[in-house]
Formats: sequence, structure tokens, C-alpha cells
Amino acid sequence: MIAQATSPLGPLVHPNVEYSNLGPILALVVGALVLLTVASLVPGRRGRGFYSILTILAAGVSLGWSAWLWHFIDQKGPRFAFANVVAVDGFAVFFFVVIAIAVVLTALLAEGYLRRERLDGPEFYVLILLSAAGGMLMAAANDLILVFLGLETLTISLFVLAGFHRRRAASGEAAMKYFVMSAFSSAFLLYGIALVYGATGTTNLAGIAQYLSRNLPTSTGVLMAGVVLLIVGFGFKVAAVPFHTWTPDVYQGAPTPTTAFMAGASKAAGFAAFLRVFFSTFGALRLDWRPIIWVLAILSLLVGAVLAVVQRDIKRMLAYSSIAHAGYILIGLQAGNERGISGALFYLLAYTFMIIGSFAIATVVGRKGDRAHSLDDYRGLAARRPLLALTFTVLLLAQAGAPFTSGFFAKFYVIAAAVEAHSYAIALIGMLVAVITAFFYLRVVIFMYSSPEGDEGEVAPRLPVPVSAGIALVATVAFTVVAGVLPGIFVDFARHATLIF
Amino acid sequence: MNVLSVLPVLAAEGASPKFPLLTSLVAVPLVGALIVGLIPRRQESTLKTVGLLVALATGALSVVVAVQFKTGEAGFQMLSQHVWVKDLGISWKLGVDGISLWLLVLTGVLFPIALVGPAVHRDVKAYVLWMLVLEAACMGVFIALDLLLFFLFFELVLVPMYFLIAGWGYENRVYASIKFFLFTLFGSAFLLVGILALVFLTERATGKLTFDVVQLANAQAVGGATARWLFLAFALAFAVKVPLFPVHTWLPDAHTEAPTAGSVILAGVLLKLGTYGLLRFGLYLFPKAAVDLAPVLLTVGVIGITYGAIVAAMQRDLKRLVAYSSIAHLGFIVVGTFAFTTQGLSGGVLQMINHGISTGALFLLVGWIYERRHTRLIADLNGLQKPAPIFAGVFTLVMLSSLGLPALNGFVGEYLILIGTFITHRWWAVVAATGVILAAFYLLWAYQRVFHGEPSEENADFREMTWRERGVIVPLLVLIVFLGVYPKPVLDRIEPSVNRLISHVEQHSNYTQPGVAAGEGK
Amino acid sequence: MSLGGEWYLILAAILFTIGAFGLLVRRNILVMFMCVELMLNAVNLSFVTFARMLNDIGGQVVVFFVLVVAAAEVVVGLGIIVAIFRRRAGATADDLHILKG
Amino acid sequence: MGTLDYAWLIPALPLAGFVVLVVAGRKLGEPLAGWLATTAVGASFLTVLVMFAKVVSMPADSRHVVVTMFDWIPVGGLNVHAALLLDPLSITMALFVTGVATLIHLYSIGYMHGDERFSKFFIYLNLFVFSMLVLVLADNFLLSFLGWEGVGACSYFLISFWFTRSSAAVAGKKAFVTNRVGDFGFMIAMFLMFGAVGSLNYIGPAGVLTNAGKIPEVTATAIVLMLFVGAAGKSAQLPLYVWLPDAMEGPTPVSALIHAATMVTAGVYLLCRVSPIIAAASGTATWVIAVIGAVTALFAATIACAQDDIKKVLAYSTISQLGYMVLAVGSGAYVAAIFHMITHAFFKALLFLGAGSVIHGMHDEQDMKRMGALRLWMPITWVTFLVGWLAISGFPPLSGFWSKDEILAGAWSKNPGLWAVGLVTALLTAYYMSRQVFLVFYGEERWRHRAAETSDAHVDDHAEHAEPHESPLVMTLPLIVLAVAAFVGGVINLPLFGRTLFLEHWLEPSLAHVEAATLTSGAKIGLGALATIAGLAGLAIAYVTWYRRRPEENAGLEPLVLRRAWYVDAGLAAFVSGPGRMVANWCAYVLDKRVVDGAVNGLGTLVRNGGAQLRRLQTGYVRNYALGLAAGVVLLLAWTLVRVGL
Amino acid sequence: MLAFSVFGATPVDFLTFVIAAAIVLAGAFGVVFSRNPVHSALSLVMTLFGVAVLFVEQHADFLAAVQVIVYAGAIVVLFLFVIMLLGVDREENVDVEPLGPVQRWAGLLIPLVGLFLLLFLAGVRDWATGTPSARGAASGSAAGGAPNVDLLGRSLFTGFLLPFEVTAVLLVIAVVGAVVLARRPPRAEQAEMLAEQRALDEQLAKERDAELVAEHLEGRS
Repeated sequence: MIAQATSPLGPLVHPNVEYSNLGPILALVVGALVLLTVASLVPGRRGRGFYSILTILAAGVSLGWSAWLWHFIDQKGPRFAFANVVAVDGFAVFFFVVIAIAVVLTALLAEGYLRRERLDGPEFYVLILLSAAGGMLMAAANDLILVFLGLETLTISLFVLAGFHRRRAASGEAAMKYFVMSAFSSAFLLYGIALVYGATGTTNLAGIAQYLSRNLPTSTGVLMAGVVLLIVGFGFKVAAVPFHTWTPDVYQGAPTPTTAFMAGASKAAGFAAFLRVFFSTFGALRLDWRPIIWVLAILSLLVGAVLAVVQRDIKRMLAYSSIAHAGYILIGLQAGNERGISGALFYLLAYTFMIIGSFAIATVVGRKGDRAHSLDDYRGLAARRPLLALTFTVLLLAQAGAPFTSGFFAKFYVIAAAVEAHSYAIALIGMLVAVITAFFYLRVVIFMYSSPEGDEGEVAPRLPVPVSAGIALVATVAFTVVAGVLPGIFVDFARHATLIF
Repeated sequence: MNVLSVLPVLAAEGASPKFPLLTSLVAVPLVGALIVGLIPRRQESTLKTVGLLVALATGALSVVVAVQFKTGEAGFQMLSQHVWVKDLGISWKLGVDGISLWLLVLTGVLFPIALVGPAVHRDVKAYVLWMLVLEAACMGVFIALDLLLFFLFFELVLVPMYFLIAGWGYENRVYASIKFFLFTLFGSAFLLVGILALVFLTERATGKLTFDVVQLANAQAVGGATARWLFLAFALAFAVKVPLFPVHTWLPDAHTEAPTAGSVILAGVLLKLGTYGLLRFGLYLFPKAAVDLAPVLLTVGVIGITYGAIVAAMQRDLKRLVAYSSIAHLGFIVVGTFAFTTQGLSGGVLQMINHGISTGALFLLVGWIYERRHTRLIADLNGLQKPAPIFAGVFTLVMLSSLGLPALNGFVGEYLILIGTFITHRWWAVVAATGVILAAFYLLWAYQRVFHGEPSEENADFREMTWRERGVIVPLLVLIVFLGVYPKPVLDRIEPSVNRLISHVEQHSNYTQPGVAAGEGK
Repeated sequence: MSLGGEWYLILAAILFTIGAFGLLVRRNILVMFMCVELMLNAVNLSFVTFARMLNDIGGQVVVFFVLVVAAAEVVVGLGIIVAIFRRRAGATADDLHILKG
Repeated sequence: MGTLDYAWLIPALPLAGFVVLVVAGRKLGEPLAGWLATTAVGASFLTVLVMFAKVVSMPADSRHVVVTMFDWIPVGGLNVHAALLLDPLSITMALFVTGVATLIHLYSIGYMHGDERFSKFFIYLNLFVFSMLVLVLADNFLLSFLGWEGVGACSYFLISFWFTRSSAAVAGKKAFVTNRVGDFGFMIAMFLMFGAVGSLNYIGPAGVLTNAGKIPEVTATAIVLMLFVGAAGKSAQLPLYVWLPDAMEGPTPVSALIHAATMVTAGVYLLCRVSPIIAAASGTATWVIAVIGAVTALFAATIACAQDDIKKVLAYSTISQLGYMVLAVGSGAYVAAIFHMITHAFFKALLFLGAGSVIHGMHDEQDMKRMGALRLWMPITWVTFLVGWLAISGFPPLSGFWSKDEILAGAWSKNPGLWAVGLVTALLTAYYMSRQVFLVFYGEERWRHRAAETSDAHVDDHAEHAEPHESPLVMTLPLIVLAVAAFVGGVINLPLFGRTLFLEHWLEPSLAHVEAATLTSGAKIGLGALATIAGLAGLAIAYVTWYRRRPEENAGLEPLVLRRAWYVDAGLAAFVSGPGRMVANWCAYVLDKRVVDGAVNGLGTLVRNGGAQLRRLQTGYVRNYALGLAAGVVLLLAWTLVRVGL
Repeated sequence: MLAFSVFGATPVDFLTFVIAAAIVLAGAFGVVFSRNPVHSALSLVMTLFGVAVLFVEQHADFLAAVQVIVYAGAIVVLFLFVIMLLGVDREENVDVEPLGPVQRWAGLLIPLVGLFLLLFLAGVRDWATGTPSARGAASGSAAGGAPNVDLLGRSLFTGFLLPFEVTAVLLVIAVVGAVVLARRPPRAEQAEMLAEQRALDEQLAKERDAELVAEHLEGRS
């Protein structure tokens, strides 16, 4: 008070703090803290199932709050909060929902996994919750600094999660690679932020946009360098070629539920920032960044698809396929129109379910030790676990874009956006790459439905499906099919998840 | 049987506009598939019976559609339209006209036959399930009047077919099924981009985002080079499906490796998706471009006719031979389609039905030969006519139908196509007509090698056609003869729609149908 | 009167480059990690310089956050390194490469 | 008109026979199936007679009646009915088709005795008669085409009736395919007609023939030439005759009915039917027809001189005689063509059936060099065969003389050169027929050697009853009837007085009138005398060489080139199995498999190899990954620099 | 006021910059080129000090202090701890898994090219094109004499309140992460873990061999 009184800077004006605007994030953070507290209070190994339930509860609160926010925004319109560093708009809420869903699914998945691998403890859930909170921050951030902090919150948790399986060497390696690469790319991102800051005088997204709308920059060199470096940072996060190199190794090495979360939430958060920053903030520079995104999208599509073809490890294959998926979402961004954004959003929603569902299968089939991920481990799955095989088939076909699955409409939507923007070439390439991707998805299906080779005498090891993982699978498949047959509401959701500016 | 007893009621209800007859064509097999999904795996006979009953019910529904169909009306009938995805302008719009009507009936007829015809050795449940899903998708393709809905069904067809080939096919099934899937997907890539481009360009012109085929066709918002490119994109997708040279190589593999039922449906129904697509969408949406590019399509079609025939002649595998013969036959349909005359188009539509029946029957017969002898190689077979004269007789009839003997179905279609083409594109028709000679050559040669001669030891006790098989094939034989002798009921329903299509083309291009073909000469 | 901002910025760029170069050519994870710190410092220097040039405290605030992030990163990163290399008896802290392809 | 409305019975009766036999043929069993079939055709013949009587009773101008049954193919401007046209030409054809067919059905009951597929044979025969009747009675080209192809199919079935013999199977296929080449021409002709007239009906207001005069000359010429391609296929003219000699693989009644009397004349019938269009076509068309006819006649006759197979001789003779008919058409002598067609049907059917009787009696021996002196064993066959021989050789007053004379007269008025070719052919005809008669019925009993030869080699069941024997009554009765017809057949168109040209007057409404230089009766008699002399010369040569000498001494008269039929078959076979097969094989296994499919699979391999190469970049070393990222950064920066401007 | 200036700065400032820059670069090169990680860490300290000097030079006094305390004092010490803990304070053996010429030269070239591109893009001197003083002065004099710490603190608790709060989350993560990663597993599990590790290693080795063989075969075919 004294300082305030004597300060030459005048009275300290507190920003308008409305935590209700960030309810979904707070729910997760509070959930994490409660979890930590409870876990330290409950002695021994009791109440482990409780952790996942608490996590889901927290995510549930987050979802509910998001719904309220959605309604609120619908009524009162979008707004800035916390001294303009946060944008509370439909776009952010959309990602709150996607990420919260990813948390729920991952928690369901992790429950059985951690028990099986005897890794159980509250930390996994705590980190997931905090990481998700970081992801949501990225989605809501209206300041590059907050984007950066959210990204680091998300990523640093993921380092730990990737290395969570102490007994797996691959897990450690994945964590380390992810760490080094992530730090490297963060440096670029940060440098990009610095350059943008230098060129525009602010790190606030709305401020930058304002600046760009007022001054057509005379010398855009530094600004463009900054923009390019931002692309590198976000490209790394969403695993776009050529910034994808960490993806296969990390996805393969990390514990499978972590991989699921990474592929779902982390990529979604990355795209949230990517889309917001580029579509909204740098919208004026559209002509400059669209060609770059064009190239990145095509490279991602091709490299992801072509490399997935030669994989024999399911997790690795899914990793490459997720790179191709990133390519599709980039098509939406590249289109640079309203439909492109809502297409990308719809794609992300559908993709999150598909990819987490797929990794859920990998989690279950991976068996104790999280090791059985070879294509051969899927041979004859249909005979042993017909429903599991069917589930995976649906998810794979959805990823391939089979009709009447969410995957079809996802692809359709972004391709439509590209066509609307007259980017015929990329639309066509996107569709042709779908042919390549279909090949390796179908190969897995073939393996599942072929009879096991030779060793009939040897009884195939039991393949228990934990109840929680089962629920996750049912949920993902249900969404995949429902969104494929009745995409209307989800398309609505994506369309109304508009950016604040 | 109670399913069948419901049919008259359905037929009666069909009269009232409330009953969604067309939707039920898609829904009934799907519901059937669901029911099959709930029956335990071990109850094979129940599964088969349920599957057959559902297929028969669907078939009966398709016949009801044909009965309800108002002859002489050119436009779409029995329309049913519901908004599906409002934001994207997609609707569930179904309708039937003279062009699609008989394809529906064909689908309805072929599926029960394909279901009971060949023996199934493993996993009856999944087999029946996929067949029913396939039927729903096939029905959907022919009645969809929303471009995206059509595309969805068009793609959906791939999935069950893929599983049928990969799951119940022969030695090289994995390769064949994937090739089939990827090849078609390759074509679809162009189709989807084409559809979207058309829709958005139309939106730009009319301000209305819609995938409704009729609205798009009436809008004619694109023209010139754009229309030609879009037409080519559509045509490429359908060319793969037809298949036309040089994107045909998936067909022999898929046909050869597919289980018999798969081959029957593949040849009978699936290939028609391509020709139907060209006719319904290529001509209807891009009349001007279709006229401009007709020589290209005609040339490709003619190449298909001769090339398919020549290659067929040299095949060592009976099924492959029939597969290549399909390429030749489908070439005729494409030629007829791009003749832009009443005769050519009507013949094309009719030939789709005829080819479905004849080639379906041929595949059934070849499948039965395989069931008996476990070989499809022509070299392994000889003199079968001696131990199995009835089998040989049936085969002969089907073969003659396939090579276009008058008084059998194949002739009517082929002849109409050729005469229709000759009026507008004389030289193409002349070359296409040589296909008639070549067809006789390779079919008779194959027949001679397989059925004639003195049977070798392993062929001497070739089993004569069983009563079940006779029961299965007789409907097809009856159709072969009936359509050859009295195609009028079919043609009467096709013609108005075809004429409407031609006048649509005339209206939007500088093309005019010669008076001779239109019947103005009299 | 201080030297023009561009001097600092160019220095920062060079420092960043050296950091990147070090990360690319060293095999020891710890050193690679230090190189990242070099890069972050370069960015910090840029921020501070921009803050001065733009007369805006925002740039300095950013540096504050970067420091926090760097600290957190280092803690976790070193934790990972310890977790991995503690187990691999006799191994150097070299680049790992079991996962590839 | 009431009577004529039942015209549909004409084709329907054999069709009914066919259907009944298909369903119950095997139950009916051996003789019954044959009798049923015969009855059906016989009834049809009687129906035609009734129709004939009815039409004759009508005034000459209105002797064309269309009996419509139902719409067959109604599409746009093309409206094809299933309808029958009753006019003098079609009724004439129907009459002789059903008549000859009845006799041959009867004969077959005896000939096919003991064959295990007895009833099947009659299925095909009935179907054939039905198709043939549709061909001749149809009121439009398309329906005729139906019959046209139908007879082709039946011919295919019947040639390869003994399908276990691969030669029969191959011959059947060859016949069908060759005919299809002809059909191709027919189809194109139809397209042209439809394009020009807008209808395919023969007559009626929009009919093609009614409007033939309106067709432009070029189109008409094209139509005629394309139709002639069809006719050449069916009527075995150069170069499409190759199937007919092979068709002798079928049972002999088939050869008699289809490949001598009826089906092969369909081409000639068609040309006569379209005579108004020929009239509208340019002269080139008729010249092409006439020349091909004449050359075919001569060409086939030369081959017939050197054949050993009793049926092959007759086959080539048939080709030669068909050449005459085509020559007649080309010369505008349509009546002569039809006249010769009818007489030829009588005597050639007679000869074939006689040959069949011989073969039957000789226990399936067809080589004339192994026959001889059969007149002693088969008297009826011998006598009837002699009638046929004299008739075909053109000795007055047998039927062949009159009809051939007409043709030669027609040819003379077209061009003496054509006539000369016809005359030489007449000489050759007399020669090879006499050679056949002498070899079969006269000379030594050479078959005894054969019996001795074969019985040593293996126990042949024929050996025990090696003696030739006369055929049963069902076979000889048709022989006798046909012999009578062949003898007196000429009366239907005697050129003695205008009044006795019955056929010419009767057919007049159906045929185009050709203004030809009418020959004086003196010239006609002179030409007839010359022809007769030529025939006698041929006979004389044969007598000297084949009657007086043993066959072995005449080797010089049978040069290999003729025995091998000018090597046409061998050449064709070499072409088909040589370059033809090579091209097809190249298409199937190089172009299709390697090039087209290779490209497809190559694309797959490309992706796979691309993946294999790309994955080598994914080394597993973080520093490499970081390098990739850095390289990406640099590339983007470079691009930006280019974009922003240096 | 001194009579002359160097590049628009006082000689003292210029000299300070030059010396600090030299220290920074020397330290950076030290980090990169030292064989021994300990030397690298010490070189890093040098760079950090140099940067701190440059901070001071640009009126970021508080940050300079934090730089020295947090970076040099805490982070580098942490590095040294780990180096000692792992016992990797030896010179790197460059023969094991050598870098290869591509990595070495590309590693040099690519950053250099990047640097030049950046400098080109900036046109060497067109760096800060933004609107000055969007938020408030950075230096005391310009901001009405308020000390740097005041300005920074004010900014943290107003405009950057949420990011500041988020750093708390980051630190929680760091703590939890460190605990998870560094925690020794229960004794009961340890033996089993070692066995599992051995099995894993063996299997991985086997897989690697199989892959090598497969690659070899693929290469040949």
C-alpha cells in the first residue's frame, strides 16, 4: 500500500480477475492438487482406483464448466480476460472440451495400464491434469507469452509422462528425445516470439493484429522471420514435417496411454495455438504464410503416409499416421477461410477420439511390459477378441476416411475448405494420400483377421481388457460412428467455435 | 417366412406416399445386418436363412418399387428428402427414375442369388453380415440424389466388398482386395475433389450451398474448361469403377480372387456404379463437357471392348477370362452412354442390367466348377459336357447371352448401343461392333476347351448340376430369355428418363440428337 | 548512452547460432542441454534489447518467465537424464538410438 | 385375312417342338422324340401350305401381309416389332425350308438311331427350323437377324454335336466365329439403313425397301456391300467360306439341311430380299457381288475335284453352287438365284442324304477311295444319287439344268466373262460329281482292303458286319422324295413359254425389276446347249479317268494344292496361331500384365521404396533429428527471404 | 558528456559491450568445444555472466541479478551435480558412434546459413519496428524514475498476472516430475526390475539384430 502510494507510476491497477472464465482450466489444476494431497494423505497403495475417478471427475467438471462457458459466450459474446492475456471465446471452449475429453479417455486408459505395469500412483494423473491445463491455456491464450507458458506446461509434464515407465528403456529414450527436441524447438519458438515482439512491439495477439492492421509493415523481414520461427515451434508441436522427427520415436517409446494423450491433447493444443495465432493474429499476412503451410501440409501428408507404409510396429505406424493427420488439419489451416478453421476443428475432434481409441487398443494388446506392438502381435486378434478387433477395425477405417465414420466427414470438411479456397492441388493430394494411408490401415485389419501362423499348439496368451479401457473404447467407437452418421451437431459445434477476432 | 408374408402389406403401404419405400431399401438390409450381428456365430443355418430372408425382402421391396413406378414419367419418383448436415448443405435425398429403377431390381434379384448360390465355408455370420451391408450400400448408391450421399455410398461399397474378398477369397486375396480398395479410392479422390469444386463453384454462382444433384444440374454454374476438368475428375473416378482401359487391372485380380458371391455382386452390381455414375452425374451435371469430351470416352470405351476381348481370349484362368469379358462388355455401355442418342443410352442402361444377369450367372457357374474341381484353370478342365450335360447347357445359354445372341438379353442392349452410337459416332460404332466377333471367339474357344472334347479322368465324374443350383440359376435364365424376347416393359420405363437426360444435354450444349434416333423421321 | 540495439541483437543471433551448432555436433546429452541454455540466453538477450529499444517493460517480463521455464525444464530434463543413465552402468551420456526407422 | 393371322404358327410349331423336347426330350426317348420333332416341322409345312394357298388366292398386288405379334424393341425412333411378313418370296422360302426340313427330320430318325444324345439332336434341329423360319418370315431386318444368328448358333451346336471329337468342337467354333464376321457386316448394314431411313422394316410406309429409292447411292452401295459381307459369311463366299468344309464334322443330316439346303442359302435370300436397295446402289456393288460369286464358284469347284472325303466334295460343291447363286444376284437374275436355290436344295440335300446313307451303310467310312461298287449293296441310294448327280451336273431335263441355265444366261447378259467362268465351273461340276459317283458306286470293292487292314490292327466292332448295307425306310423314303423333286423341280420355272415361268411371276412383287438385255430364245438355247456340252465334257473326262482307271493311277489329277484347298485353311491357321496369337499374347501378358499392371504395382513399389529410403533418415539419433529441424528452419527462412525480397 | 562516441555510444559503454560480448562468445565456444562436460558447464557460467553484464548495460538490473543467482547459481550447479552423479566427468570418446562428416559440416553450415538469413532479413539494423512504449517504459529514467524492480513487479502483477500464476503450475510440475523420475523404486521391485531390464535389453538387442539382418536382406534383394 505504501509502495503504491509512493510509486511514481501511480496507483496499481489490478486487472479484472474473473476466474470463472478459466473454470475448465482451474478445475484441472485444482483436481491435480487435490489428487496430490489426497494421495499423500491416504497411506500405502489403497485407493488407487480413486485416482482415475478423481481425474475423470476433474475433467468432468471441466467439461461441465466448458458447457456453461459455451452457453455464456453464446449469450454474452466472447471476451478478453486477465488484462487481455486470455481470450474467452468459442474457439477456446472447443479446445477445452477436446482436451478434457482426451483427459477422460486417457485416464480410463491409464487405469488398467498403470495397474498392469505396476506403476500406479497419483503422479501420472496429476501430470496429465496439469499438462491438459497447459494445453487449455494454449488454446485460450491471447498473448504469445501465455502461449509459450502453456506450451511448456503441457510439454514439461509430457517429458515426465513419456519417461514414466521406469522399467522400459524405450520409455526413457523417448522422454530424452522428446526433451531435447522440444527444448530445441522451444528455443526457436521463443526466438520467434522475440522477433515478433521486436517487430510489433507487443506479444499480445490482439495487439499484434491491431498493429498489423494499422501499419502495413515497411520492412517485414524481422516479422516474417519471427512468423517463420513460430511456424517451426507450432509445427514441432503438431508434428508437421519437417519438424516431426521426434514423433515416431517418442510415440513408440512412451507408455501407450501417454502416447494417446500426446497424440490427442498435445496435438490439439498445438493446433489450437497454431490456428489462433495464424488465422487471427497473422491473418493479414495470409499471403505470406499460406504457401509455407501448403508445403508443410503436403510434406506431412506424404512423409507421414509413405513412412507409415513401411512400419511394422503399430505404435510407430500410428505415429506416422498422426503426422499425416496433421497434414490434413494443416490443409484446413492452409485454406485460410472460415470453413478451413471449422474443418480443422472438426477434424481435431474426430481425430482425438480416433487416435486415442487406436492407442487404447495398442495399450490393451501391448500386454504386460508394453511391448507387444508388432504387427505380428495383431495376427489372429479377431479370433481371440472379435470385439476388440472389430473396434480397431472401425477406428482404423475411420482414420482411413471410410464413409459413415467421423473420419470421413473430417477429411471431407478440410478438403472442402481447400476446394473452396481454390487449393485444388492440395485437396487432390490430400485425397490421394488417403489412398496410401488406407493401405496400411487395411494391412492391420488383414493381420487381425488372418489366422495365427503356425503355433496352434501354443495357447495364445490371455488378453485381458480392463473395464475402464473397455469404456474408453466403446466411447471412442460410439463417437466415431455417431459423428459419422449424424455429423450435424458436431459440425455445428465446430462452426460456432469462432475466434474472438 | 413371416418376413415374406409382410410383403403384401408393405406393397399396399407403398402406395401411400408416407411409406419411405426407398429408404427402406437401404434400411432393411442394414437392420437385417444388425439382426445377423445378434445371432450367435454357431447357428449357421439360422444365419443363412435370416440373411436370405432379408435379401429376399429387399428384393421384393425393389420389385414393389418397380410396380409402383409410374411408367412414362421421366423425372425422379418416390422422392424422400431430409436435411442431414445443414451447414454443409447435405441432405438425405433419395429418388428413382427409369435409369436407376432396374439397377435397383437387379440388385434386389442378384443378392439373394449370390447369398444362396455358392457354398460358404467359414464364418457364415460375418459373411452374411457383410453381404447385407453391401446390399444396403449398393441400393443407396443407385437412389442417392445428393452428391455427397452418393459419394458416401459409393465409398461404403468398398468396405464390405473388401472384407468379402479378403476374408473369403482365394489364394491371392489379400493382394487383390487391397488393390481393389486402393484403386477405387484413387478414383474417388478425384471424384470428391470434383464434387466439392462443383458445389462451391455453384455456390458462388447461385449463393446456395447444396449437394442436391437436381439443383446442381439445373444450375449449370460451371462451364468451359472448368466444367471439362470437373467432368474428367468425375470420369476418372467412374472409369476406375467401370473399369476402363488403362485403369482396369484391379478388376481381373479382384474378380479372380473374390469368392463366387463377391464376383457375382462385383460384376453384377458394383461395376455398374461406374457406368451409372457416368450416366447420372457425368452427363447430367456436365452436359456440355460431356458432349465435348465424348470422343475421348468413346475411344476409351472402344479400346476397352477390343482390348478386353483380346486379352480375355488369352487368359488361362476361367474366372479371369470372364473378368476381362466384363471389361469388354462395360466398354459397350460406356460407348452407348456417350452416343447421346435415345437408343445408345437406353441400350446402355439395359446393358447394365443384362451384363449383371449374364456375367453374374457366368461367375456363379465358374464358381460351381471351382467347387467341384478346385481349379479355375482352363487347362485342367475338358469334356465337362459329357458328365454334366445340363450344366453345359446352362453354361451355353449364359454364354450365348453374354456374346449377344439375338433373342437373349445381351443382344438387345448391345444392338441398341451400337445402332445408337452409329447414328452419331459412326466409326466408333464400327470398331465397337468388332467386339461382337471377338466375344464369340473367346467365349466359344473357352467353352470348347472346357466343355468339349473327351473328358480326362478327373473330369469324367464331374458332378451334374444339383437341384439347389438349378433353383438358383433358373431365375437368371428366365430373365436372360425374357429380356431378350420381350424387353419392352423395361425399355418403356427407361426411355422417358433417357430422353429427359438427352434433352437436358441438348438444352445445355449445342448438341442436337439426330431426328432419326429421336423418332422424328416418321 | 548505450550502444545501438542492433549490436546486442546480432550478438544474440550469433550466440543462438553457436548454441544450435553445439546441439547439432555434440553427443553428450548434458552438453547438448547446455547448448539449449545458450540459445535461451540468446533469446533473453534479444528480449531485453527489444525491451530497451521499444522502451517496453514487457520484454523484460518475458525474460523472467523464460528463466522460470528454463529452471523447470532443467529440473525435469536432468531428472530424465539421471533416470536413464543411472541404470545404464558404464555408459556415457551419449545420444540414444534404440527407437528409429 | 383371318387365315393369315395364324401365320405365327409357322415358327411357333417348331419352337413348341423345341420347348417340349428341352423339357421332356430325354423322357420321350429314342424314336418318339424324333417323331415329335418331325411332326412339329411337318405341321409347320402344312401351315405354310395353307398360307401359300391363301396368298395365291389374293391379287398379285396385295400379296404382302404383315402379321404383328408384339413390340420387340421400341426405343425412340427405332421401333422393332416381332412381326411376320408374308409375301411370295418369304412363303417360297418357308415352303422349301419346311419341306426339306421335314424330310431331313424323318431321315434323321433313322440316321441318328442309337446315338445316346438322340433327343438332343432333334432339339437343335427344331430350334434350327424355328430360327430359319424367323429369318425368312421376319418383317424387318432385325428380326431376320435374330433368325440369322439363331441358325448360326444351331449350326454351331450341330457341327459340334459330337463334341468329344475335338475336330468337331473346333469346326463348330470356327463356323460360329466366321459367321460372326459376316454378321458384323449385316449389323453395320442395318445401322446404315436405320440412319438413312429411320426404320428397319422391310415394307410399309417407312420400310427400308419401300424407301430404297430415296437412299443416296453411296449409302446404298455401302449397305449392299455390308449386307454382302453378311451374306458371304452365311453363304460361304470368298473369303468367308472356310467354315463350311469343316462344318462337315456334323452329322450328315445336318450337312444336308443346314449346310446345303437352307441356312447357307440365307445369304442369297437376303440379297434377293434387298434387291430394291441393290437397284439403288451403284454398279460397283453388283460387280463386286457377281465377281465374288463367279470366283467362288470356280475356286470351290477346283478344290472339289481333288477331295477324297465324300462329304468334303459335296461341301465344296455347295460353295461352288452358292457361288452360282451369288453370281446370279450380282447379275440381277434374282429369280434365277431363287430358282437355283430351290433346285439346289433338292439335289444337294439328296446328295448329302445319299452320302449319309452311304456313310451309314459303310459304318462311318467317309473316304471315297475306300468305297466302290456300292451300287450292288445300296440300290436305292445308288439310283437316287444318280438323279442328284445328273441334276447338279446340269443335264436336261433335270431341275439343275434349268436353274443353272437361267444363271448362265443372266451372267451372259451381265458380262460374257462371268458367263465363261460359270461355264468352266459347270464343266468342273460335272467332272467332280462324276468322279464321286464312279468312286463310290462303281469300280472295285476297295472297302474290303480296309476291312482286312483294320481287323489285323485292332478288333474293330465294325469288322464283324463290314458288309455295306442299304439304309432303312425312314432314310430311303426322303431320298426317293427328294430324287423326284430333283428330277422334276425344274417345272416351277420352265422357260419354255412365258406362262410357265411360274416362279418368276410369283416372285415378281417381291423382287426389284432389273432391266437386263433380254436374250432371244435362240441365244438362250445356244447357251443351254453349250452348258450341256460342258457338262458332258466333264462327265467324259471323269469317265475316262475315274471309271476306266483305278484311283491310284489318277494321282496327277489331284495336285496337292487342290487337295489342300489352295492352302487357305493352313494359311489362316498359321496366321491365327502365329502373328494373331502373338499379338493377343503380347496384349495379355506384356501390355496388360507388365506395362499397365506393372505401372500400377510400380506405383505401390515406389511408395514402399520411398518409405524404405525415407526411413533411413529416421536414424534414431537426436542430433540428426535436430539437424532436420534446423534445416527446416533455414529453408523456411530462405523462402521468406526470397518472398520479402533481398 | 564525453567528447566523442563510438557508434553512437560512450566509449565506456562500447568497451563494456565489447568485453562482455567477448566473454559471452568465449564462454559459448567453451561450452561447445570442451571435451569435458565439466569444462562446458564452467564455460556456460562465463557466458551467463557476460549476458548478465549486457543486461545491466541495458537497464535490466533485476534480471541481471536473477540471471546470476538463478542461472549461474542454481542451474549450472544442478548441471555439475548431475555430471558428478553420473560420473561422466570424463572426456568424450569421439570414436564411439562418430558424428560423421555430414552431421559435422551440416551442423556447422546450417546454423551459419540461418544466421546470415536472419541478418539479411533484419537488414542488419531494421530490428525493432514495433510501436515503442506500448506498455510502459523499461528504464528508470524514462519511466519517471521508478526502479526497474518496481516496473517489473508492477507488470507481473497486473498485465502478466495470469502468466505469473501459471509459473506456479510449472514449478509444481517440475517438482512432481523430479520426484517421479528420480525416485528409486521400492526395494522389492528393484531385483525384478533389473531382471526385467536385462530381459528387455536382450530382447531389444535381438530385435535390433533381426532388424539388421532384415535390412541386410532387404538391401540385397
